[in-house]
Amino acid sequence: MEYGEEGVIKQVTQNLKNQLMGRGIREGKMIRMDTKQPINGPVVITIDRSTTSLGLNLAKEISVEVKHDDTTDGSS
Amino acid sequence: MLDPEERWRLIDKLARETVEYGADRSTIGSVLAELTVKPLTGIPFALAVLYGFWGFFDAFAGFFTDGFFVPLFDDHWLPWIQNAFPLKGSWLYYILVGDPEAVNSFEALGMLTSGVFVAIGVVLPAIVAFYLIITILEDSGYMPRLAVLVDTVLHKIGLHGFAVVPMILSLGCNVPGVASTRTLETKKQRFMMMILLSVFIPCGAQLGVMLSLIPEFFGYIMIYLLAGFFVFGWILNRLIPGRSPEIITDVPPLRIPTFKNVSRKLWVKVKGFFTNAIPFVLLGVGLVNLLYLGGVISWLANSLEPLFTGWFGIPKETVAPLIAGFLRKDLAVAQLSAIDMSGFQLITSVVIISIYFPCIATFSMIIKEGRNSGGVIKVLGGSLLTLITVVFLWGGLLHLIGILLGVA
Amino acid sequence: MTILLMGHPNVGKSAVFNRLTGANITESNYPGTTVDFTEGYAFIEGEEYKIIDVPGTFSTEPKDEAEKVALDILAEHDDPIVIVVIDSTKVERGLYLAFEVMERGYRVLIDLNMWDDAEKHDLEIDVCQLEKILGVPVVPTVAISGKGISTLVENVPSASRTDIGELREKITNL
Amino acid sequence: MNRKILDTLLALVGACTFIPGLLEILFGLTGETYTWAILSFGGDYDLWRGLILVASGSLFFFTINQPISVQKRAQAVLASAMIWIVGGIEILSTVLNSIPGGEGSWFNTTSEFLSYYTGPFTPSLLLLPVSLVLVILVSSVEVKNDS
Repeated sequence: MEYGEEGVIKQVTQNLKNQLMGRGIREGKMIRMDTKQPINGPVVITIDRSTTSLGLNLAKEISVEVKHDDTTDGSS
Repeated sequence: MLDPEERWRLIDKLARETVEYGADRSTIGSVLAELTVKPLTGIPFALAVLYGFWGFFDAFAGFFTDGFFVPLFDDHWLPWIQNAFPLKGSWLYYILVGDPEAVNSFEALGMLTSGVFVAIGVVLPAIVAFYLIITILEDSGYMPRLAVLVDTVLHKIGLHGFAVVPMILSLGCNVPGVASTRTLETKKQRFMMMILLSVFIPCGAQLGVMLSLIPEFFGYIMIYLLAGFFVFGWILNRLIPGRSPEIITDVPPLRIPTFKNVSRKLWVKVKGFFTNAIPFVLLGVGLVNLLYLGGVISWLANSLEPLFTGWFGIPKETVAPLIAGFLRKDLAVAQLSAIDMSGFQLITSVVIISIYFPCIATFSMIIKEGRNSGGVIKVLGGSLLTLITVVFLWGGLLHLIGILLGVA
Repeated sequence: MTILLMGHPNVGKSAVFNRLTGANITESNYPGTTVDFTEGYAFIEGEEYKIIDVPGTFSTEPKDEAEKVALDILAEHDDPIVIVVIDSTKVERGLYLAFEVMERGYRVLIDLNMWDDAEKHDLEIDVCQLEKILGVPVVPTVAISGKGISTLVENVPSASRTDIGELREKITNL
Repeated sequence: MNRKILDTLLALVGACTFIPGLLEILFGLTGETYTWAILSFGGDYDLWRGLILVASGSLFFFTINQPISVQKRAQAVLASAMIWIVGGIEILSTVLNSIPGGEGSWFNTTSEFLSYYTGPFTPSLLLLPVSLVLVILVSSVEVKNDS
């Protein structure tokens, strides 16, 4: 998923689910990538108007269906 | 108990019934909130914030310490207690009052003179200034942004974006820096941070003396120390077992902090510091005096001499300031500048003063906080081991660089 | 009687705490941990309550030391009243925690804090209906300015337990 | 006020921030001090002040040519905030330096106290009121096509 993009969360790994359930990061939610820090730094995402920052490797455990004009890409 | 999936299902349904979202308009606040966490705009702004932090500390602590506490202690308290305290010449006088001839409170070295002066006159204003800014940064919601911005670099050495707090604090005084390592997540991170801080981050008093006595070398010394911070951070990260989890943090909206909340938090923090840390500082001063009286320190000075001249390439006279550095690093730097040596030797000895041992107050704090980071023995043993390695390698390396450059 | 203030970090929990308590507050270290928490006292309808500002937590399934402490504090008090402080602009997340606390059978009072932010974002929350469905008092507040705090205090004695099975049915039938 | 005037102002303030910033970096690196009229360069940490001013000036330039929007406003506010931090610290340290008396007395005499406020001043201090006015202007301009 690239900077500035929006999408719908398709899947969250169980490991991450355990850590993030209380923060509202869950499947079926709209997600927006706010920023990505350079050289593999953490990413900043917004879900339900709450903004969270995650280490890049953690963020990779969320797969997102990116909302383009044609919805196809499903990478993280 | 419900399982999380079902809980969310119910909540989503409930929210659909009771909550109605308007259009998500961007306000100046929300755009600012975004700009401060984007690298391109956020990093320059973070620089400004850090400058403000440092500038405020400098002005505030300088105002109280140099403006009022130094004259108060040097001109009134010190001469009074030197005369008023009975038993001049006894060991008790030496421990509590120190040198009867001393004309400033830094050099008297007694518990009631230097000890009280350092605790109240130097550390307290610094603590108030630092906690004030930290509280404002926390309450405004800026702190997590700063943490996110620096996480990129700090995670490479196994630390966390939030490790930036102890780092900044330590530049003022290592004591609150060590105290604030408790905000880090794992034992490994706390342990690493304590060691790196106390070894490589020079404190405010020391920075001040360095700037006024040897401004021409200041930059080199700082670069060498900072390089050490990251090199040894990287090494420690490989060596120490334990997790260094990736950052997960909320980035809350920016808010204007209220006076009442800030002042209340500040009061609670300062009160806690008073009761927890200040007794340690006083006890530390007393302990060093006992060691002096027992001849331990002069014995150390003599036996360490060959090491200094051989391995580090600095004159043997530096041993005395190094011992003093255990109590006050700024004092040690000041004493060094009076010794006749080459510029490079001066750089080397200042670097060694910085890294060779945390000052007694910091040391006491490490013992105190060590309990929470894997036990005092482990932390103390670990830090001593690391310290010795660091001093040998990093100090020796500097000597080697000097030889290669042909200046040592 | 003990009142526990629980909620996510950054929901203005300590502002609520400051509004509720008097001058006699202490910050202490939770034994055996690096986590600090704050305690204070308040008189509500002639009765003295001990109020604890529990460290910020996202869920009652602890993920880190602070959350573990939060859970320990919750467990070690005998039938406390739990005020769940929620950021009004992030109701869902807050309710998740509130549900978890209610499922554990505690007496709960929900504080929809930062209500002014919600208004600024054109967010409308039907407090009455929320109250009716959840079966616990729900009070909107703006702790920074003190708005709604007196209503919150009045509602402390009416904090109540909710049967989670019933709640599930109610919501499913909505 | 229309966008052209506003952009001209932004460019002007941007330049007035950027150029002194560059000079401060220069003086910070050489360690010299230099005074011109009521402007002074150099002193402790001048390099850092310079870096911040340059960044702030760049951000002002960046806002030019954007349609008037919340984005543009926020960027101008952020750029100004950087000036305010540097300038504010300057004011604070001047005030705090002027009060204690040093040798012999607790407080300064009135004349010595006042001598702290006659300048010369650093660029950020002089820019502070300018950027304050600018922010008020930017905020007062009506936002068209808010999205």
